[in-house]
Amino acid sequence: MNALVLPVVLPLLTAFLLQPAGRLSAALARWAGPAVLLVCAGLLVQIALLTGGEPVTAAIGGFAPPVGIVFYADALALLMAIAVPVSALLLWPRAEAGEAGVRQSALMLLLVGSGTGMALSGDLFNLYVFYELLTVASFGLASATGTGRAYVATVRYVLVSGFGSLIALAGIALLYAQTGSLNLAQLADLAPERLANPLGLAAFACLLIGFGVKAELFPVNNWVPDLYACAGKPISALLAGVVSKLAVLVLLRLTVLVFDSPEAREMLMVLGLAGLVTGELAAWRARDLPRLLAYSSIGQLGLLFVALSLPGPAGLAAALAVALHHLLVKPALFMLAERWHGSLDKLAGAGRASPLAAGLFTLFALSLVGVPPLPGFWAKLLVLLELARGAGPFDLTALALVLAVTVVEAHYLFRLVGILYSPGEFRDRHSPRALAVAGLGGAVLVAAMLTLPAVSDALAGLASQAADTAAYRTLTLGGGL
Amino acid sequence: MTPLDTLYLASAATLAAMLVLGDWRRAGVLATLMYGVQLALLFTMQRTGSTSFDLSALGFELSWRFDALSWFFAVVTLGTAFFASWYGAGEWLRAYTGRRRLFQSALAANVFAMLLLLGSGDLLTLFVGWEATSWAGFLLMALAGGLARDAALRYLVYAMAGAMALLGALVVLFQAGGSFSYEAARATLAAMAPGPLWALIILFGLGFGAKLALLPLHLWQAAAYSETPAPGSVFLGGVVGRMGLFALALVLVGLIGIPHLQALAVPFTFLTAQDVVAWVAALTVVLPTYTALKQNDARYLLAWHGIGQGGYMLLGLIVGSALGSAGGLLHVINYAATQATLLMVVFGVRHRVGHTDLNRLGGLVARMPLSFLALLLGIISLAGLPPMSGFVSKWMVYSSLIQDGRPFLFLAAIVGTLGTILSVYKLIHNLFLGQLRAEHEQLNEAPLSMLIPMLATATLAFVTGVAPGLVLGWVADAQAAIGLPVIDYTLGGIASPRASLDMLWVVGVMFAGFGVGALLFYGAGGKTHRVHQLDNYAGGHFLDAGMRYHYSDNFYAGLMHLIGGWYRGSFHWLEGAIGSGLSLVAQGAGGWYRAINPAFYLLAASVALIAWVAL
Amino acid sequence: MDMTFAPDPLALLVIGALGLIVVGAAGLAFGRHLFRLVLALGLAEAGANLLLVIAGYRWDAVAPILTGSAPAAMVDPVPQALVLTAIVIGVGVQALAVALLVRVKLAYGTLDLAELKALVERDIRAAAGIGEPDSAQAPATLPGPAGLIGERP
Amino acid sequence: MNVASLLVELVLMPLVAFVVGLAMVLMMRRIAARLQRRVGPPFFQPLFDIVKLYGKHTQTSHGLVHDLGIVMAVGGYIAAETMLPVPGMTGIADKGGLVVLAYVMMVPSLGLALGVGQCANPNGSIGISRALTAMLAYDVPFIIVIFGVAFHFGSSNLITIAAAQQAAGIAGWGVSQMPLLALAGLFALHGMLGKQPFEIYVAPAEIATGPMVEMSGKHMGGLFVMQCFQLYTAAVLYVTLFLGGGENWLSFLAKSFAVLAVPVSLAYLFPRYRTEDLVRLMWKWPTMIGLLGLAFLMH
Repeated sequence: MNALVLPVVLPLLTAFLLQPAGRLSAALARWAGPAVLLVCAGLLVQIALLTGGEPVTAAIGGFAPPVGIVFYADALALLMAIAVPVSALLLWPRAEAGEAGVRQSALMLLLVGSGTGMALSGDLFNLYVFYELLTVASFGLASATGTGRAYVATVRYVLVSGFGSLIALAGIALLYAQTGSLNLAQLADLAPERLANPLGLAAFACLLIGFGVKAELFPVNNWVPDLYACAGKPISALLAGVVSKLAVLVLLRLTVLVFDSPEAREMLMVLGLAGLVTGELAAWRARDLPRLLAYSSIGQLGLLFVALSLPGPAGLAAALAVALHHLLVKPALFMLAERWHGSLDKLAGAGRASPLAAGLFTLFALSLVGVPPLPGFWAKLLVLLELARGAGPFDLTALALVLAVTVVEAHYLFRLVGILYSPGEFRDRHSPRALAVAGLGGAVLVAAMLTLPAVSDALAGLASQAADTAAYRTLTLGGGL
Repeated sequence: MTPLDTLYLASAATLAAMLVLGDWRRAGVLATLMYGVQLALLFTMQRTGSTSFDLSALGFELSWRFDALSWFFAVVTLGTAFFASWYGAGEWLRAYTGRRRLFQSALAANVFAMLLLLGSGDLLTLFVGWEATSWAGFLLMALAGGLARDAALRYLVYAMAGAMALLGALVVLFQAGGSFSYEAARATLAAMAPGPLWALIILFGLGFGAKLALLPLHLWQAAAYSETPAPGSVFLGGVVGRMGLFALALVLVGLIGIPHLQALAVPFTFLTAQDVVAWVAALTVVLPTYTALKQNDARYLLAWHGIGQGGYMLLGLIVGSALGSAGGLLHVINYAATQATLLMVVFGVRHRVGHTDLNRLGGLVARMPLSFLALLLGIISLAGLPPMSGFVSKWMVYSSLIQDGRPFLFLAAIVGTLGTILSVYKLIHNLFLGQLRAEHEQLNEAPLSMLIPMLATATLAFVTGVAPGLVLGWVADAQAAIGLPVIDYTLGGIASPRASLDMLWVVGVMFAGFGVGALLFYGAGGKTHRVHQLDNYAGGHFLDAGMRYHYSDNFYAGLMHLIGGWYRGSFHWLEGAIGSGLSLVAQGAGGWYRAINPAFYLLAASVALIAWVAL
Repeated sequence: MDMTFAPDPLALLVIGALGLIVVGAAGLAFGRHLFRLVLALGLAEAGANLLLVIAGYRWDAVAPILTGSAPAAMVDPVPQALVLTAIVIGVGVQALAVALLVRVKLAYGTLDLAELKALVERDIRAAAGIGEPDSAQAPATLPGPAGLIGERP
Repeated sequence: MNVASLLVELVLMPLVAFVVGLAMVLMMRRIAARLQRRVGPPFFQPLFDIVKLYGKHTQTSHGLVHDLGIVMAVGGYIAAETMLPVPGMTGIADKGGLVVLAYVMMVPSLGLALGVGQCANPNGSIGISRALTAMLAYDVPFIIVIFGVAFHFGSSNLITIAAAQQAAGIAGWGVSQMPLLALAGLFALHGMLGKQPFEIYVAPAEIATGPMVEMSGKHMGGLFVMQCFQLYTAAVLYVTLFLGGGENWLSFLAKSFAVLAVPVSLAYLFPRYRTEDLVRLMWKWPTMIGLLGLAFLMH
């Protein structure tokens, strides 16, 4: 199944060819990117249809694993891989004339290629490389607005993620020293005997911190608020929405396959809780919408890590539910923040100026808070049920914190809803594209609510497949199709 | 299709109709009719139970059904909605400047959500209904904007805190019993160790208590209810808080059971869980009632009383005897009629005058005599004096406390009633008695569309006072539904050797007494000469209309001189302290993200740690 | 570890690599000048790369070059390949960082982190139309429940 | 009991109460006079007062509520009398009981308060404010007493309470069984009557400040009638609760008059209490005594 490689290679290739192509024809440079993304998305969908959700692998260059690099595509990986080009298409930067536009398109393609690679790759070092590539692309995109504060925010982002990468590299080194392999499947084989020691845990901590930078994991998330406040909103949406989920996917694979120990889970939960509490509380005090959303995103991802720390397929299902919900809601909210960027108090009257946007915001807010029967509620319920199943003092503390923080979340979100609907002077309206993206998010949300039984079945399938380490190992090490 | 399905369909249809037709001039009339239809459907339904649809989501079964307890609360809900909607259907709606469609839809959504809550057939459905009710309530409270929005937001904080406590309790219960069904929960709770059971009781108490506005979760209610547009306020004040009582009855009494509560001791004391709940209820009776005494806005005064009256209901219910629990439940329906009447009158005054400031009104009795009559009946009922229905339910609560041998709770209950008498007199005096302001001299009686419902609910409160047996049957069925001892009742009240009450005779004799009194007054002696309302002297001086001599502000100056110092605002202080504490932590959290490079400090520490582990 | 000091070269190298990372991290934590931070990052990266090389190194082996003769014990080639990649990535990121520093210097005229922080904060606030942050001494304006209305006086 | 005899009782009981109440008023005034070295009014003076007030030429009414207040005040007490068992007659005492009676007794106060409020005289309103405050004061010990008695006899039915005492003789009387509660009850009863030294809220001596400020003619007459009932009700209630109720009319009346006469004679020696002082007093001594009595009773 070497078609699996195309969605990674095509965008990368196009990215490098775009600069020369731009010299030839402006239209070509402008439309090549979206076209390639469409093709990639189509390819991935076709693969998904062909395999029917069954996992497949592809060994790159014909080298069989564990020596060669391997791609592993189960339903979850494919879903994430599809999400990357689709999100990028929806959030494609507004066309700028000339060099800058071409550069941005190239960076977007780079981001998509490496992102898809991250979703599919089954080799840790390969993941690391894609991760770095994606990071570099996101640096360029984040600073694309060209304002001084965007540069400063990006520098901060560069420093944090640079440091994160080297910690991850150190973790990889530790891992390699212990096992002599970086293939996830082989690591999974070796983990019980070689990694069930403090050194293994240290390696996990390093990897957690390294990949946690993108996943907005506490404590390496303090680049988030400034960057989201300064970067263009589509870029923020992309980073908060799909890119953070890719990093989460890596961590998910690592916890499920390699570091399936209580200590590792505990570490994940503590960091997740710290992010949840600090993020939501900071959002409570935020005074402008982009930063409010940034903080709230940190909080949501904290919840995601708490969910990720829960053992078993049920815990995995909870984590996936939270992740997919966030993937859907956060970009839509960031698109709404595109025009609602000022002080919160100045948004009074926005509800009258653009009723659709305000209605969508309210819908997303309700779902984020977790009001039944919206999907956000069911996601939260799954997490809470799994926490209650653990029933240790640690789990119950986490349970209490998650619940308490929800109250704070409801307060700041609905304080804002109240402001939106109160009479005021705010007259800015949204661009049709922002509204369309947000509307699409809302429509999917409502559709998921209406087809809840089907969605929940699909979710359970995804989770059980992702939790099935035996299948991963046999399939990957047993050679490709 | 079961009768309950039909009812839900009718309720959903009302909501849909209001969403579509809410801006229509006659939308209020339509809504009233549709609530009437729902009420009629409810009455055609079997009281002891009906089932409705089931759903399945994520492997959880959600089911809806009615039992006698649901039916009882549904009657109160729909009845209040019917009268509140009628009240707002005519002239009030024409004068309403807000968004009509939104308002009508919010009211319909509230009713629908509450019916869903009442019909919940398992704990998960209960939570779904609970959240739906909370958010529908938030919508209704917030839609007026301004002050109402702030009050609603405050409500939201309390409601969400309550809902989250509830959710926590539910997931813990689910993991202990493996199911959300009532039967499983009952079995799990019966077998549970005291520690976890206490935790669950506290969580449930917080969850449901927030809506019932039990102390110390009561601060939100007065403002939130008062600032809502008139029919909404009537509806909220009359019935919404009672959903908390419904849920408490369902869980504390129905699932855990009074005997279990009695057996559950507070460690290191001689108190039991039942005592704790009863004392929370008793404090909820006393403290808010005396806060009401200090209010200067008629709506706030009534809303604060609403909090206190909720305490009576819980107090009666938790006593657990046939008499007490019947009294508590009966008070739900009596109080709904009473509070609806009172709020309708007060909002009627607001409709005519434009405000409800107790210091800027007075002497309206001659201008709005029928409103006065309705208010009079209402305050007699609220204060719990015969012959109104409020007396009957309170009498049952008092008697059960005597029989149970609980002197301090009894004292608290009666001190609450005395405070109510004081403050309702202030209400009627400052509104309707005393000096008529010159600017109100040409005031008209409230419009007919508002008068009829207020007189109707007042009549209901009177009739159920004279013949409580008319509704005690519902109460008895509701008692049976949650496993309480069932009250033995007659048409006139209670016949028992320990405490009997026959309101037919009591009221009959009272009215005979009034008749004789009237005969004595009007039939004998010289002819009275009626002076004009503004023809007044005091201390030998003629008081002209330009002089403000209405004794209204700080009405109980003497009492306040004595107890004024006891109003310390401790609950406000507590709320503020929690808010500030959280704010401080939040500032710290925000500081973490705003600081220059704190992540590196932490990371440097973690690298050192990893290095140490590795070596 | 036993307490007698027998200089195990591998342990020394590991300590050295970790030491580089720690020194770099300390630089990142305490530095105030952006360029110094970038340098510290480079230092720490060198440490991480060294760690990776050590992970596959064997003292008694030859370089992993296939010469056709019978393969002697070879050094594990994979880490070395990885390190090459990592170094390339590191250089790229550092170049990008320095390029960004130039832009920052052009925009704000300084590379001092504290000053930049204040300038950026002011900038964001100005763009959003928000006033100065609340003083901790003024809880009345806080957006929490503390600032909400009470019952009417 | 058949309906006819019940109806006769319902008519007779208020009538008897009125006549006895007139005599009680007379007695109180005579006692006051004797203590002040005066002769005191003649036997029929209370009746003459009422007739005079009714017959006055100038009858000023401030409106319907003003009149209805008086009607409620009188009517409420008429109803209350039928719930108080007297020798040979029980009326509807078995259909109400102690708690009902206590609340029916508040209806006249409410009527009076409404009537005064309608007069639009600020001094009248101040009087009501004081009266209600006083009610809050004396009702606290009063309800402690009610609770104690009802708990002790296991019923709030006055007939049962009286019968239980009569069956057990003097040793079984409330006053022997619960002396502390009886003492507290006496305090509360006296506060309820609004006589010296607790008469500030009635303010009979200062026409211009108090509930009576706008009352004249028939209104005043009605209140006079109410006062007769009030004295009777309070005395008989106390007798029923603590002094064995009425075995026969002779002992019943003797006990009732004594209940009023003894404390009134003592109370005249004290100066008048201000409202706040009244509250303070009532919440301190009688309440503490009552609670102590309850503690003894329940353990």
